[in-house]
Amino acid sequence: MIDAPRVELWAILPVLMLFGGGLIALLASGFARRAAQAPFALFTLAALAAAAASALWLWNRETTTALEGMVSIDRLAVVATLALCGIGAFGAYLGFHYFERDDFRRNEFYALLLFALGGMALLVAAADLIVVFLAVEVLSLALYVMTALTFRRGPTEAAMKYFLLGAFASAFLLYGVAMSYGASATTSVQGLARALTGVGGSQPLALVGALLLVVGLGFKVSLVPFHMWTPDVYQGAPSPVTAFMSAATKVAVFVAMVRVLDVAFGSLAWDLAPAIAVLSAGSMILGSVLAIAQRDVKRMLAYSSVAQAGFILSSFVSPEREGIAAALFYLISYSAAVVGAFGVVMLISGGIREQTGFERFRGLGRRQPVLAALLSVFLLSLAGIPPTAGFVAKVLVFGAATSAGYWPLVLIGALASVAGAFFYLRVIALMAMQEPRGVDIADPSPLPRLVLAVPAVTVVVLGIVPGVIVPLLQEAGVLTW
Amino acid sequence: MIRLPLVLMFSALLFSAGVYGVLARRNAVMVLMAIELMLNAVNVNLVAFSSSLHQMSGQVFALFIIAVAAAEVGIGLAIVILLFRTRESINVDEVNLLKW
Amino acid sequence: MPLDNVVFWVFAPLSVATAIGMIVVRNAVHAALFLVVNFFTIAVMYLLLDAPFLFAVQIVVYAGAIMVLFLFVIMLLGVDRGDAPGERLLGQRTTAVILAVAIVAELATAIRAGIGFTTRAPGGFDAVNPGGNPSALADVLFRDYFFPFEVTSILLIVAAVAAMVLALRRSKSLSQREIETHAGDDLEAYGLAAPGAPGTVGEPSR
Amino acid sequence: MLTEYLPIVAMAVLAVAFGVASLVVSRMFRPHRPNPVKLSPYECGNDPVRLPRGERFSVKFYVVAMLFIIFDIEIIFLFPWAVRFRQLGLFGLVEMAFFIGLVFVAYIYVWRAGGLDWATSVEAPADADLASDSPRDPMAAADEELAAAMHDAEVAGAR
Repeated sequence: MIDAPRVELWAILPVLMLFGGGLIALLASGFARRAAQAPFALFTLAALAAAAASALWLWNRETTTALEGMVSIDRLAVVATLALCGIGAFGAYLGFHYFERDDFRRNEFYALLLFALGGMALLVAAADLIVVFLAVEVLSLALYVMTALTFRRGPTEAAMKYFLLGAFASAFLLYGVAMSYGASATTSVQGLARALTGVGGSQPLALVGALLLVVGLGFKVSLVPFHMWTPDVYQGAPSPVTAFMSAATKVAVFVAMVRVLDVAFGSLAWDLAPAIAVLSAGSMILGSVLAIAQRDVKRMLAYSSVAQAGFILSSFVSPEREGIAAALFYLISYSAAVVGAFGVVMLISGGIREQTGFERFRGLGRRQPVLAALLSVFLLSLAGIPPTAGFVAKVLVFGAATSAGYWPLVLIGALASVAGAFFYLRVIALMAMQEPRGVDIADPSPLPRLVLAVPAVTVVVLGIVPGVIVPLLQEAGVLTW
Repeated sequence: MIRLPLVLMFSALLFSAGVYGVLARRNAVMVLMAIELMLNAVNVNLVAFSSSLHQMSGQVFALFIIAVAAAEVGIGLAIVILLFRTRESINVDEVNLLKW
Repeated sequence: MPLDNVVFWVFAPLSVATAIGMIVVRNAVHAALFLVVNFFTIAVMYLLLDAPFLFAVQIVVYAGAIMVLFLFVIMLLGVDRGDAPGERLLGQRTTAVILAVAIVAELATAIRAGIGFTTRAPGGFDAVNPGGNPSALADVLFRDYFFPFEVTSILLIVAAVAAMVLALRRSKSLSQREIETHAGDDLEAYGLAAPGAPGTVGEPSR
Repeated sequence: MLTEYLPIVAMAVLAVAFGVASLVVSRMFRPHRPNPVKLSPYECGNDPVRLPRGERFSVKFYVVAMLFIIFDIEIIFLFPWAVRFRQLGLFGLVEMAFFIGLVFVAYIYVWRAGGLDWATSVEAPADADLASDSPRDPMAAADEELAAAMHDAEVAGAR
């Protein structure tokens, strides 16, 4: 009898909570075909709370790998899972409000949201390239279906484009994993690191494998040469799905990139850094420039998220602890701002048939002062203006890049953020100084405004007092697996 | 036995044929077929490495890829059918409601 | 052994030819049939690389199930009238060719440089396949990779949800209130409301 | 090593040869006089079911094909498990029980979501009631929606 492997289920407790929640929500949506959405939303929030609690419990577990080396338990995964649960909670509430307003009943939305989050929580804790691939597939498939959930023409096209380019990216990701498997005879991140440092591994194959992995994951976080799908999908998808997708996918995939690039291909860091710097610079410049030319807020936010991905990637050129902590801080502040911004856009755009052109935001300050104020805070943070967390994030990221000696990248980043500030402030000016036109179809209900105040407060508090979480992130930056 | 680089070159050729297929074709179903071709090229690559390294994990991974590809095709074609319902055509170029 | 090389040099060009055929041919059904032949040639490749179980799986899953789905959708949507000839994007084909050739070149150099460490040809598999391929596969699959195996079931569940949510009969999927309050151009696609019906919101959305 | 597969190759060649031969021989000797009645799709005598624009047959065939793939993949994983069932022991049993249990959840959901309901024909969409909020009889809901839509059209026409 072959001895049974040790199964440490406690190691992936958050993932089990999320997948379990997803299964229950799925069965409930199967049996209660016409039930009201409120219990589903509440159950989703409960599952997210349970996952966050179990992630916190993992904080002071000793760092190791579990389940035959497939999953790793470390503080990086815990911080990322907490951020994902936060984003998921907002995604669930915004989705509930969005579907409730037009009484468009799709209870499977909550099951899909939980499955996507489970895939992301697994991705941030993955210690084996096979688990990375499967987690990326689970989260992507769930997101494709969520994008097409309202069957209107826009969302269906967005889902089609997202699917085609997502599958294309997965094929590249796979080819990269196959090459690195060939180079090191193992798919585990730790084994790869050991093989590449020793004589056994074959450097050229591993380098191609790493580049193909960066291409595959670059598609998912919409870095420049692979960002073509982003504006169409962010504009086409329903706003709550866009809010959840833009924030959560970036957190999950960037944390996976940290693990893959810093640990698995650590020894190749010297060869990979120039490629990463080029990708980051390209994303920063093109993202900001293209965003200026937009007449639709969602499309502008899509291009701005391409630029933000560039900023986050610029911290990857320094693989030490400080670079990872800067990336984590940037991810948290970016997620809070972008989820809030898309939430406000959803409230303004008038339900399922969304109109998010600039005319919709003209003179918003007069008609919806609260929404205009909230959106201004989020846009200020995305632009990186001092009182908000976006500014601190940019400082940290550029600090990490300069300490790694990539000061030209920082220069490009500074120029890009100045250009970026222009199109963010233009929207704020549009809301404040102009006269409103057309009928006001903004959503009057007070509860969403309260809910969206939470990310606004986080963004401001993190901006003024970043010391609250920076030391924790420093600890999370220590990577052994 | 066949030499490993030959098989790797063969799968590289298939992979690039798939890449060309995805970029050049305009019919959504044909793009999906090209993606399947790329996944098959990766499978051949993995099995070749598994055979040359005398390990089974390459073949196990290829099995997972086949399972994932099947689920992915199912969802892709469901979206294609939905697209056809709302737009009468699945020509990827005509899907430009959200253009620039 | 000459037999393996002979089989390889027969099936490898055949599968590359069918792959290119699939991409070039106009009619979708012909492309699908090319792909089926390609799947069979790749299945033979697995036989050559000592993976008989994958040979069977490839035929059962790819040629048996996935291609059925492809042909079904082609027939369902009648897309077999073929592609509109001519090019929409400027230089779409040329850039695609350049990209494909670049990838082949890059991979070729990497393979040429990288294969230094395994100079010997892929050896026999009897050392690793004691009880035959499936049982050796089972030992590794259900012992070392048991966790990804369970995650695959989650993937199948998401696929089932997708099939139910997206593909199940959807002609009247819009809720009743939606028809009354948001009668707009989207609804014409469903042939439910005449254009310009009451309740269109403020200014036209397009 | 490949020689052991020769019988399979021989059988495959024979099968293909038989198929092709029968087609060729019948093509050579059968009369060729097509007429519209013969060319219309045969549906056990009654005239073909009218379908929404552009689609040749109902999509529920696609749903069945999709479900077939999902459970086909499940079978594929069962093959190696069954071969090594004895050696995998209790751990293998529990592991496969989880896998089968999870895919069974998918099956229950599909059953409840109406994926397997074959009886309801295309014209009376079983899920019309899914989307409408009032939990009334599905048939009534479908007619009401149609009536509401027609009413909209007349009002628009009258204006």
